[in-house]
Amino acid sequence: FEGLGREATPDEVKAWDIDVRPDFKGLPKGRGTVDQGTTLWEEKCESCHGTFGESNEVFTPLVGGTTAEDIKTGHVLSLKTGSTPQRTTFMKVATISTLYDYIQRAMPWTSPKSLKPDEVYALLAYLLNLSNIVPADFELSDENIAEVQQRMPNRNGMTTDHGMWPGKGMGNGGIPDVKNTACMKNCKKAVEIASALPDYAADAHGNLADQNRLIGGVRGMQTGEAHAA
Amino acid sequence: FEGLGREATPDEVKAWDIDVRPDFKGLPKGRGTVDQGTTLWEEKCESCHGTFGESNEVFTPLVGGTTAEDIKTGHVLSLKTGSTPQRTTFMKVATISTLYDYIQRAMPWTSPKSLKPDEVYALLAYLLNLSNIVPADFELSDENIAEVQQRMPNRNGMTTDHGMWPGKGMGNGGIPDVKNTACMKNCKKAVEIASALPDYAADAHGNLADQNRLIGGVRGMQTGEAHAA
Amino acid sequence: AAVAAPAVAHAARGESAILELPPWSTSLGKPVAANPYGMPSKYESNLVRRESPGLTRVGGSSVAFAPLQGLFGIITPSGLHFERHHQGWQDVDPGKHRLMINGLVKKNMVFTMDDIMRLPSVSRIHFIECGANTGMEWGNVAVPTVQYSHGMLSCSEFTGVPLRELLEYCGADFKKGRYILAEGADGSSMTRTIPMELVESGEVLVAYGQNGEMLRPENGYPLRLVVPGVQGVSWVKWLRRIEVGDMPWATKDEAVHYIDLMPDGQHRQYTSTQEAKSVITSPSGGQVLLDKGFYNITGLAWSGRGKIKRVDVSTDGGINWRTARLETPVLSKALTRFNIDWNWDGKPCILQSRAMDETGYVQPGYGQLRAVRGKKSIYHNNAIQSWKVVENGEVSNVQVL
Amino acid sequence: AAVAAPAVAHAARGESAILELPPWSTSLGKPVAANPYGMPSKYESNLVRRESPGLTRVGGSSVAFAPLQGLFGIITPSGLHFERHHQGWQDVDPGKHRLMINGLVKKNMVFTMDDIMRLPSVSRIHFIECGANTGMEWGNVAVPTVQYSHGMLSCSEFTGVPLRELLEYCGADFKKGRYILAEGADGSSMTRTIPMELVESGEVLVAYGQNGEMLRPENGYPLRLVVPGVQGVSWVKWLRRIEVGDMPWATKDEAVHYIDLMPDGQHRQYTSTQEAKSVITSPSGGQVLLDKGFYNITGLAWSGRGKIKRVDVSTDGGINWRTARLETPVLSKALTRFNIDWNWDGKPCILQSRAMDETGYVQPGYGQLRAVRGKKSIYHNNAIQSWKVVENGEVSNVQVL
Ligand code: HEC
Ligand code: HEC
Ligand SMILES: [Ca+2]
Ligand SMILES: [Ca+2]
Ligand SMILES: [Ca+2]
Ligand SMILES: [Ca+2]
Ligand SMILES: [Ca+2]
Ligand SMILES: [Ca+2]
Ligand SMILES: [Co+2]
Ligand SMILES: [Co+2]
Repeated sequence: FEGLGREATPDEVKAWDIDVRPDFKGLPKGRGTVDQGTTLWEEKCESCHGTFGESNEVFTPLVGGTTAEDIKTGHVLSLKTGSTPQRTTFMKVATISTLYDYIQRAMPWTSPKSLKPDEVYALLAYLLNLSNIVPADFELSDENIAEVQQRMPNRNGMTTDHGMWPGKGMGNGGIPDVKNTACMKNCKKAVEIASALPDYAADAHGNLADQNRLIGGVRGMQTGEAHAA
Repeated sequence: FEGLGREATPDEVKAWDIDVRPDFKGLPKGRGTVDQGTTLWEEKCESCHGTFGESNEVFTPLVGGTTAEDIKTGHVLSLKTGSTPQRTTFMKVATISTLYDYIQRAMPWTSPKSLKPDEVYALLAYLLNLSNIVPADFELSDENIAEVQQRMPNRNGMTTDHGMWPGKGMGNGGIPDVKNTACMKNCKKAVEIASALPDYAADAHGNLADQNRLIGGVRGMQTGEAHAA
Repeated sequence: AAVAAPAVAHAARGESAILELPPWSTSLGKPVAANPYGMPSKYESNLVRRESPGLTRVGGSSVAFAPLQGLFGIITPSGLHFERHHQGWQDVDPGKHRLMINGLVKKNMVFTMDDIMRLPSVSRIHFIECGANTGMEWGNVAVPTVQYSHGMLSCSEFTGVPLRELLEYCGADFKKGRYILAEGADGSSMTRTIPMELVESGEVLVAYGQNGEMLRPENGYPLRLVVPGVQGVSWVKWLRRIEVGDMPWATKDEAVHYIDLMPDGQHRQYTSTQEAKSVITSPSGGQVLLDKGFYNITGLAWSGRGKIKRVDVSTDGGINWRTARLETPVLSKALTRFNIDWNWDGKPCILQSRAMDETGYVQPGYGQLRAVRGKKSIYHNNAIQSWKVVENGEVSNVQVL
Repeated sequence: AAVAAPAVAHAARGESAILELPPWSTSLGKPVAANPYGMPSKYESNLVRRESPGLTRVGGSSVAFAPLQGLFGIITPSGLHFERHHQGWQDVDPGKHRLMINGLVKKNMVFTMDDIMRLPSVSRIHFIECGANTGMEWGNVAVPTVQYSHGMLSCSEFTGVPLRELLEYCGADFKKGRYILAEGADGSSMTRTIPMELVESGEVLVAYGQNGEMLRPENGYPLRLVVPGVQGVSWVKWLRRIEVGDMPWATKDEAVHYIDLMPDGQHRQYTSTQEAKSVITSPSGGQVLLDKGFYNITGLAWSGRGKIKRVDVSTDGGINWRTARLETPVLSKALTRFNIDWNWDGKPCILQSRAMDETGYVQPGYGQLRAVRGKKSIYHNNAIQSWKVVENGEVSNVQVL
């Protein structure tokens, strides 16, 4: 492709190649304490995520739903029992690199990529402490992050044993887990309705008459305020 | 298609089925003189087409370029010799029904379908007289229109002997008149350029730089005022 | 009675819509290029993208659903393409936009849009479906219409450069580098891991064109990844970087979201393929049939594993099925439009469609799907959709086992 | 020199477009559904429909050309679809619109849009080309860009009802009634004769859908005829009536216009088929190549007689040819996108494309075409288009014999 593209300079690669992998490739050097994190959190994060990462106002809660036992097993038990109504970030995330990468790349939401490495370490330390993964006097750094990984509550909670990875590197090679057959006649005895739309759900989406064309073989139903009236 | 469509009433068909065919099927009864046509023309048509149907301001001229000889032969000779710079309507039209149909359906341009049958006859009489097809004291009617057809200057000027009618009713059944071969190597000795874009034509279409995307492997040329400046 | 008489006489003569010529038949219309870039008729304003109230809390990390209930064919009008952003959408200056390729390559490289648009170009029609499409319905019926139940689905003709060409040009190590990372230029700089096998197949495109023009800003202008058959989140928008690597990245949107919760408490990670699915788009939930009689049942079918082979339709809740007509073209990893005749006798009934793809996979029912995956997956709900019709013609969303 | 130093140092480190993160990477973007009906990026405003100055005298009877120079793939964005009106365009109220079928039928019938949209529906991708496309160039080169030379061309996915179904339903007399008249509801009430053979083939549609949504007002909302392979004027817009008859109608636009003047002074009447044709859309007239090196030559090919079989491209004015890649899908009577690699060495050259359709017909050169039809046809100019490239990269319109 004569004349097309050019070699990237090392500084350019550095400016954009910010990803951090589970094996910590890409992780910047640095360190930050829970205390430093607390200050930063109050300044830059609290308004959206709540003082303890518990807010459900702007996004689902970051923290909560994990136990000391989970930290031991690496499986968040409430995912199985269903005892927690909502899944928090810490209930799901298996890899601490994910959080470092994401905070550095995207947070705070309104000024992404504004945090320095030490700040990201401090904020992550704060969140780890909220989740009781590290103590209050902890300093997180590139040197000890791999150890903390060993305490992530859901670190064993992921499986790639499925047929939905379109490559060979993981999964079962594409074999579907659910099967149906193309039966054409008398396929079952009766029709069992498992769930139907509650009336409030129809009305919660505004007037459906205004969401359908004014011509054609059908019209939209009168719902929402139109229905109430 | 159970439940779909309904029978049209006779009045409905009458309201919309206004077409007039070359065999005069669809032609309304009525009559109108050249004199009546003159008055109507001045009132309703002149402003766009000129007093004598000669105007080139709003559309190409309706009248002109036909001769007494053409009326005899039914072939407009200047179409062959190229002696007339522009083709007028009367130079081209072979079927008088076409004009009746079109004036009734679409003219005057700003209030189509407003003319009564007698008015269409009168206006057509006026245009026929301008073209020397009928005399100044002529009255055109559904009764004599077939005779006037026999004097249309280009009545023999149409052919359907071609391969571009996608049906069997006319034409040669689809055989192309122009042939090329898919030669791949050394197909000719030299490249003969027959015509190239005159500079004024490039500049007459505004600044081409503003008519092309700002990215991609190409840009638009600076032309028009941008080029002159 | 005297007052009513003229109206009756009129009715016998016919409809005023015909007898009194409408204004558009008796006037001069608007000139060409009155709208240099045209828009739909004013009578079509009901068909727009909409959010589902309560689904998300902020518009910058949310979904706008495509109004499938009123769409035809397989091409989604770009103005109605569904939206899903994680940090809002940006109208990126294409003159300043760059694509970097780094990692396990001989030469880290940078391309301008000028460079990319000079490279060998291909055009292909593919569907894009968010992995979370129909996600609100894993547990129960939750939303009234097909816009909200299936509207994170669109299909476009994409134009761009096969990523394979670019990687070969940069001297990628295809032996070690079995994964690539795609990264966006927006605030979220969305990142997803893509298997190299898909890139090698030539199907993955670095695309700039959508339905004949450039991508829309909401869909990643000026550059996005096209990963046919794979959930939308991997089709990274505002694409700024591709890295070749030897392991998956476990980015936020493949380690915290877009993971499927199984009944045993484990999450399936890297579920990417969108399995065969279909839905009747009309008649559908929230619509009312005008009358009994003849209808055309129409809908969409698609599979992330290739072409649609067949679509069957049931009007009795899945006891009996008839095979629908498929419209052309039927393309791999593209939407396929199906249609089938139906005479509604005015009695209650339940409409369903069931897709089969070229691998022989048959779209499952809710019972079958939940038996394996429970009710909490959020992602990849491809169950058979049911629309219940009652006597007054109202159609509503139900789930049939 | 001291002043210049920082810039140099900077250049060595890299480009500011990368080193200084752009605003779209460091900010929150706009929410979903900010535009419920989306529009192209503000950076795309150069790509709009345009009139050719001097071609017509009034905008209500004129042409707006599609900007082919910047389009990709085969689908024309509906907002850029070419326009040709004879009495302006109208935004017809679809609730009041009616379709009448009369003539040689058992029952004259009237259909509402509700009726029509309940009938069996099909979706198909077809090109539409005005018979006058490239008409300005019969005699000489007249216009600078492919927008004006070939822009009365578009391609969409149309959805509608096969006219055959409607005629059968009305009890049409297919034996006597070998012609139909299609009539519009606009001021001009455009009328054209269509052969019954095309209707019987099932290809002719009474269409309401275009690229997934309803037809645009400029393209006949809410109903138009789709007559694949046939010139645009027959695709009657704002369709209000179909009459079945036993002879052609010789309407104004088939007896005074859309007739082709031959050298012997005779006009060919009822020339309707659009014969195989192609054009390179980029690089094309009025464009400037940025530099020498690699380019993707891209263009469109189409035939009113079926599928495109092959497209050859020459860069030496037609002495030698190479076969281009065809993008999928290749459909009957639809545009086909072709692409071919090209390394520009910086020397003058002439680019051409030549289409071949499935009947074996090969697109002719100007010499061949004029030898038979002269220079005054106006309609149906399907000659091979030539673009001349000079050293400074400027591309211009020339005609090669
Ligand atoms: C203005 C609001 C706002 C502020 C301030 C903000 N966040 Fe967020 N945060 C969000 C939103 C919204 C999301 C979800 C983004 C998405 O959908 O991808 C999010 C997501 C996250 C996530 C990922 C959660 C998950 O489960 O996906 C983390 C971790 C996070 N924020 C940490 C932080 C930190 C640390 C800060 C401060 C430095 C911060 N946030 C500041 C709004 C905010
Ligand atoms: C406001 C302008 C205007 C007025 C008034 C007007 N016309 Fe026209 N006329 C046009 C235009 C523009 C066309 C071309 C329409 C088209 O492109 O289909 C036309 C076309 C025609 C044609 C067909 C010419 C051809 O070669 O296609 C005839 C015949 C005609 N007019 C007759 C009349 C008559 C008779 C009247 C008065 C009753 C009339 N016109 C009033 C603007 C006008
Ligand atoms: Ca990296
Ligand atoms: Ca209700
Ligand atoms: Ca008639
Ligand atoms: Ca110039
Ligand atoms: Ca490298
Ligand atoms: Ca009849
Ligand atoms: Co998504
Ligand atoms: Co035309």
